[in-house]
Amino acid sequence: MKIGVFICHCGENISRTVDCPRVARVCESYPGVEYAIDYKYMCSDPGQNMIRDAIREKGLDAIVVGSCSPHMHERTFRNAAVSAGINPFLVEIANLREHCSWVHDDVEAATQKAIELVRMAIEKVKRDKPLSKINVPVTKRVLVIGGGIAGIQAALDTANAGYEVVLVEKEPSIGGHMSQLSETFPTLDCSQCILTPRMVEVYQHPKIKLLTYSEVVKIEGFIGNFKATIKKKARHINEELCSGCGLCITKCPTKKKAYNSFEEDLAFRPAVYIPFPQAVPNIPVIDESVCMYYKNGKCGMCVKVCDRGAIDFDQKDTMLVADIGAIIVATGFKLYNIDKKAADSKYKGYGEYGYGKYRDVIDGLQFERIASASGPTAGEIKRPSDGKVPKKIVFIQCVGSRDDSKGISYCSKICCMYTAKHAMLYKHKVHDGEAYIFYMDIRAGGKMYEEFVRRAIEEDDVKYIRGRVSRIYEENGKYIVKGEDTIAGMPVEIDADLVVLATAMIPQENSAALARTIGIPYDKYGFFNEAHPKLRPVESTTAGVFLAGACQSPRDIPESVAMASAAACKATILLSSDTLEREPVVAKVNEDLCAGCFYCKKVCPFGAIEVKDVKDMNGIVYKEVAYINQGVCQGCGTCTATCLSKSIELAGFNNEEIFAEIAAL
Amino acid sequence: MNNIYMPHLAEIKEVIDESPDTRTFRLKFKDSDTAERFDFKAGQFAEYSAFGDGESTFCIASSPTRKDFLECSFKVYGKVTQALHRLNKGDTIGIRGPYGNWFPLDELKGKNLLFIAGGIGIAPVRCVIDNVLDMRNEFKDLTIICGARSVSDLIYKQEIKEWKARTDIKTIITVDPGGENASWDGEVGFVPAVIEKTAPPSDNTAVILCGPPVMIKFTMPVLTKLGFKDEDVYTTLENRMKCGLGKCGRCNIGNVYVCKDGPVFTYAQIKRLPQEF
Amino acid sequence: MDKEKWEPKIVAFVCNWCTYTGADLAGTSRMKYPANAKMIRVMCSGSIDPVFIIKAFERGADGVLVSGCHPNDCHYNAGNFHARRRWDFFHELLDFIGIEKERLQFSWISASEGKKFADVIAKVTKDIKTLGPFTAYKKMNSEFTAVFPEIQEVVKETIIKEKETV
Amino acid sequence: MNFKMDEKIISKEDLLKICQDVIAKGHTLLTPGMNEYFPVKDISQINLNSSALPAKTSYKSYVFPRSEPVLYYKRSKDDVQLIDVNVDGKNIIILGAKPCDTNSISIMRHLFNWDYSDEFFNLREKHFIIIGLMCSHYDEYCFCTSVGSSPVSDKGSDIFLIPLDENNFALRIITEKGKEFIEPYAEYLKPGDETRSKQVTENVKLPEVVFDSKEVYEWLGENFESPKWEGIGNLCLSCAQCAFVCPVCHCFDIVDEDYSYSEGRRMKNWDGCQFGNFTLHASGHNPRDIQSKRYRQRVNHKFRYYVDKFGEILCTGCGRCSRGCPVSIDIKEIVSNCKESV
Amino acid sequence: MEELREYAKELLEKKEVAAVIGYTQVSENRTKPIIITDPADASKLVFNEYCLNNLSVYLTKARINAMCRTKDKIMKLAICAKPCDVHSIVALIQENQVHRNDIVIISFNCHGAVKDFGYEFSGENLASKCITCETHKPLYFDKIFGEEKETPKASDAALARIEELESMTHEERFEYFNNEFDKCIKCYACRAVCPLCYCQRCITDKAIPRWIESSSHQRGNFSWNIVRAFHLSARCTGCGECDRACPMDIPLSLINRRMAMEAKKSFSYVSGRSLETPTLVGSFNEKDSDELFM
Repeated sequence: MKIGVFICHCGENISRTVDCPRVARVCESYPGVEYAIDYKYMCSDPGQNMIRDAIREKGLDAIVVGSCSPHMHERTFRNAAVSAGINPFLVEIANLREHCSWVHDDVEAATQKAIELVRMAIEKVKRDKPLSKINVPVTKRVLVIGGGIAGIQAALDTANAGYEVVLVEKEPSIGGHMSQLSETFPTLDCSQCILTPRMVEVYQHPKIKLLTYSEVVKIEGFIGNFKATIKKKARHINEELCSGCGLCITKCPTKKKAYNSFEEDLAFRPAVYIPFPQAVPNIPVIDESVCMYYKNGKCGMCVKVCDRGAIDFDQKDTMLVADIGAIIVATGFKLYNIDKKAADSKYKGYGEYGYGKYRDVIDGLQFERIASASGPTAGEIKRPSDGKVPKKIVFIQCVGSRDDSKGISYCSKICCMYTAKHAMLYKHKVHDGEAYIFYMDIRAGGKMYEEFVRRAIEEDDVKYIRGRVSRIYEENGKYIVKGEDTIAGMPVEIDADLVVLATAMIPQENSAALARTIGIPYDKYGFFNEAHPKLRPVESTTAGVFLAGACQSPRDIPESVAMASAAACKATILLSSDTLEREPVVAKVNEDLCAGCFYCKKVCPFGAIEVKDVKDMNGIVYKEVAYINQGVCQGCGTCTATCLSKSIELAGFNNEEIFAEIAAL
Repeated sequence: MNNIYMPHLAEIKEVIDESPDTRTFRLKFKDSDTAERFDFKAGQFAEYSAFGDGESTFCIASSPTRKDFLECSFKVYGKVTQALHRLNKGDTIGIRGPYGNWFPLDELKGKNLLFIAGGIGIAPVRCVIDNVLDMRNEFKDLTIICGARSVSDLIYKQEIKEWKARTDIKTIITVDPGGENASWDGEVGFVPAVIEKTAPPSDNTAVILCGPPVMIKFTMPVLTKLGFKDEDVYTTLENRMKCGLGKCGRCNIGNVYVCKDGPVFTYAQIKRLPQEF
Repeated sequence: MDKEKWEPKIVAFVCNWCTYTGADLAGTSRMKYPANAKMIRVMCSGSIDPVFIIKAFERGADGVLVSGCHPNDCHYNAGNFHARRRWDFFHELLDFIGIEKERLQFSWISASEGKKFADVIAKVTKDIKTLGPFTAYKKMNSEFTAVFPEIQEVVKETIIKEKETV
Repeated sequence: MNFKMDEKIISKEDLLKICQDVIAKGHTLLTPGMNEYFPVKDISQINLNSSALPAKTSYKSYVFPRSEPVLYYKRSKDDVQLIDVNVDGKNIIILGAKPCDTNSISIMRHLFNWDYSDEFFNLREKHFIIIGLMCSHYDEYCFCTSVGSSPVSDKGSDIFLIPLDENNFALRIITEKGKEFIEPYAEYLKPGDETRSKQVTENVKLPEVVFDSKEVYEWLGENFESPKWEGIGNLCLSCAQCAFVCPVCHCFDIVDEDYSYSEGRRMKNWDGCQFGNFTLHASGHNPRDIQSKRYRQRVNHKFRYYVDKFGEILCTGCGRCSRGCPVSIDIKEIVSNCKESV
Repeated sequence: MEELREYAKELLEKKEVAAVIGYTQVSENRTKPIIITDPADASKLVFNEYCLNNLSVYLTKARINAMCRTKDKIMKLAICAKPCDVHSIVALIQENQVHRNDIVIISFNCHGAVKDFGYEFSGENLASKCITCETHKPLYFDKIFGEEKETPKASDAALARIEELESMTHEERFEYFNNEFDKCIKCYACRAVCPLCYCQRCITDKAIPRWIESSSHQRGNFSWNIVRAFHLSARCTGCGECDRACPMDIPLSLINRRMAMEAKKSFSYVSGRSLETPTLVGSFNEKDSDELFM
């Protein structure tokens, strides 16, 4: 095997601390190296030509390039090699810049290390096998998980591009948190007014199959070829028959049995309900936990009043299976529940603020409902405890966010803006009211955002106090907010009628479980990880799974919509070809030697490993072996290390190659 | 100390790619004394070292009558052959040998010879053919029947061309059904079928038969049918060997050590051995 | 043997996505760390077989570092979780057999932790320097080094020195 | 090689003095312990007990080491440098070798010297001085008498000891090598009394002869395809314990191992015919693919093929293989019952 | 004993099983494995304190499994297993080597087995694993024989040895184990008798790449023994067969036991005890200790 070695100076980036000509000279003396040379810029056109010419003239079988990180120019050099007739997998890169010249000062030590790095690459390339790309077919259908504004936008964009969409929403209606909002910053336009048309568009779109009150329970397969199992929870209403007249709701005798979660528990709802008047689809749900029929088998009022016979008490959860080509995850967020219902144990609550204890200490979403014209107070600002109009209101920002001691280090990003909006809305409705905002910093980066905050301060006389609140307690129907003003450098005490906490945005409940179901990584909070923070913000690291909205990190509406469109675009790019090429870095089982213990199957994060029967001459199964679906395998190699008999090899990183690298040290 | 495990060093003078997985090395001993003393007979084998990966056994493929170089051909199977395959012209390998017995050409003088080879089995046969051709007038009719899985798997294309060009040998080359290509002008069919079709005469004829076990298994009945006697069919056994010196015990079958008592056996001898090869 | 001059040989097995990229970042940020560690890139920390470490020791490594993505940050979701269990046992085994724990170290280094990478390499190098060469393992080669005296001088010297002290 | 039997008497004390001198001269003195023949550091370790069972392993590894380099190599781009190995010609004196062990070297000698001479074996053997000791104890696995040896046989010994009483041994000088060894110590030797030693040897209880090796030879020739092999093959677990503790098993493997980027050595390592990959070809074909064939090979090699080739049975009847077999397969039982139906 | 023989005979006669893997007496204080296919041979079966072998090693042997597969019928295998051997069978079932429905487990109430053949059963001659045994009754079985009896008392020498070793310095321990491993002759009897070493081709027999040096010099021995111990970590059920098989008396099960202690301490896992618990290898918990990692 004839190997060519090409050492790049990278201008002076490498050659400043690595003696490149010497590296080339020493490497030329290694067995198998036919040709070695150094050059100023290997990645430049003349540099690449040098490689091509050498391959042709010297009849090289494989090349090693000592240059920058393979993450930078591996593809460049592989392409150069391919154009000269070498398999791209017979190209190895020794990282002489990021891992050597840039991090060491001593020329001798760096040169020595560079020689060893190149030598390792030479030994690896000697054992590399030519590989070719794997072609897999693509199912032209997208699964969107989550029907908030991000999911809606992604579904519409994808469907408008001509691809089928399955939109799965766990609540009875799509709309998400945006449908709960009163008005949106910084324009103060009505949230429902801009959202509802989109929701209807989704409902009516011929390419979109809408599955509300449903959850994704299993994802199998791989990019272009997922198989999604979706649980459609029993609504106990026949969706085909229901006309959405709402008679069952008005006649239901269990008027105030359950908290209305859409109203953030500030109101009640009957056993049969639609979450909100503009719900899509406009089909009610029967809540088994409060319905009289399920309690004692009696009642059945709804059955009597429904002239279409749509009530179906016997309805069961059903499972649907769909073939999917790409997945867009848009599961959104929830608010940090400080001591409301025993907050998540990993976060420490804010007991000192009395949330859950005092009815007039509420969170941002609750205030949205109070301020909403369709809310429980019909848009009048009234406090939950006694319905009085609060004359003095305190907003506290960064409750949970940016507080390591409570378990959340990040900034929730939208609170500064919505608190300013809340204060403004309040001032617009209660003209003689006083609004105080405790803040740490005001972060109003965004088009018209800073201006919006200035307006709140300057035009609406909202009082901003820089400092933290230490304690809130009740005294004579007032809530004493004790804090400090760090600018004035003195303690502050405000007797508020209502306190609104801007609690942190955290991922939806079970986001980690969902991530595992789909097979995507997530961070320590449960937000899903993007493939690259800068260059691949809407892709997950799992091929074919894209991210949109606040499930990835705190986002406001325009960002969520932008991400959704971007994710839709990525998905349609994927679906636009009939087959797709995959990197051949996949694992393969030696079936003769496989002992069939299936530890590999247990550890495979992608479910790529299947059981294959081996039969004897009489057709009787005498052995079971592992079989790796090359389309599903992502090439992590965890199976190879787990396999006790070493019957699995990862192409491109097989054990012989790694042993050779170790031996060359 | 006379170290029987010490190989001679030889330089790879030329690398010939016979097929995608088969290679021929043309070798020259580094030490001219060794080159002079290295005497062998057709059918003998040697142990070839790729230092760092070990030794592998294959026959010497060049004729003992052509002493200026030594040739060996190998197919990439295991660790050592892979390592040998990585070597280039100018690299050094080790050779121990020659070992084993040989085709008794002296006894076969004056006879017709039928050479049958399949796959890499053509390597020992080539050694005999070249040897015989260098003393052509000592033998009568020569027939070569040579098979490969496909046209690209056919090795010694150059030599075959030379044999075909000669009028004093009958050369028949065949590839397995499905292995032919558009420009193929030889036979298509498995070796036993081709032998049956050509039906070479069996009187006063010795057969030199080398190839994969399955080919030998199906060829023997055909030869018997054509009237060949087991005693006249010479073939080689390919048991795994390590030392080549009759010591390591690996190639022991019954009371023979293939590396010393073989590798050349008549089919009659093989029939008397335990069938463990 | 001049312990001041002796430079340990360290092998680092790193995953492609986090630690290797983290090391790239350390480079891009021009952070400095000792040149002793040579990296072997694998796709995932889950694919590193303990035999690799034994092989590295056999080939004269004085220390080994294994590094991958932080838990939950694995490019392949769970490879590092499996690796964590595997290493727990292997590390415990080596310890019981009599190999100092510092000879084989582990870390989670994300793609954004260039600084951590530089620090970890510096720490491992320092630890190994404090421990000195892995003489116990290298002594197993002594018969061989007698034939090739020019290689692995260090080992020979340490063996001689040990004999003297005995 | 055999000289006229020359018998002397030596006291235990004097014998130990000789040992002391041997050690002082820097020779290796091996003596059997529970598990192995070990190099004696201090004469207090010597226990000349004729009623001990054979040690778990023989002294085979001192003449045929379990792993030894046959050459060293150093590669560079255009050249390979080979370095020969020097076998250390140190005298090894084996004191108290069991009669079932003394014979082993001479049995193996055939193999290592037919046609090609393995000097690694020969050079070591040349420096061996075997002082055998009569054996007075046997257990259910011993069968030396069935393979033509006996607990009182001095075959293979250079010097043979027979315990006369607690403190005295009859010392027979068997070979020239033995004579040369003992000559400097002539002062310790008292005139022998052959009647006394004869009385001792005649009183030794011999293990029963359980098979006739000729019959076994015949049977093996005729029963290559016997269903018996299948039965044993099912029980046998394919380890090579039997081969590795056997004093005469001699199969080996040759492998290269690198020690650094360019240097390495070629090793000759013990191998066992019971391993599945012993005969495995690189192509995947395996002539002895199942355990029954491998066990058949082992028995045939010992009792038939080796006899054909070299005229001796490749077995000394020490019973080590059976004593150590994890599944209690007893080779003596197998060959002695060979004629019985399955 | 008679009941056992009757039962085995019945299984064979009714052709429910292709073979019964059991023990037969060789001499007074010694038994050996026997594979019975003929009902008439059932009378050779025994069960007593001298039944030392862990017969579950035979369950993964291809030739024995082949006996169960005839053209028209697939039969089961019956196996005599002490309660501790059942642990190995559980591990094999978990590792997909055996299916519970394909075997008939004949087990016994057990009060210990001998350490060495050839000597009377007593507290002195009690197998190491029996000293700390907690399962005198099998956890899984199809048929059980024997009466419950008291196990002789003996001190746990192995544990004491582990503790002693742990109190040594690393250098001392390395020296100790290196000397022990140096004795290894690579006969692989430890591998052959281990029920969990069922690989078709062991890692040590692989040449491309050469995972473990096949030479039995110090380095090769060291690697082999580490890898053997590692591959059995969290899998070994502690049957102690490796110790018994080793002709060189290397303390193999001592290391296995130490690793089992680690499994128990860090993961509360004991191998081969339950068919329901997932195996430790091949599973993970996000909450596993992160202590090792910088």
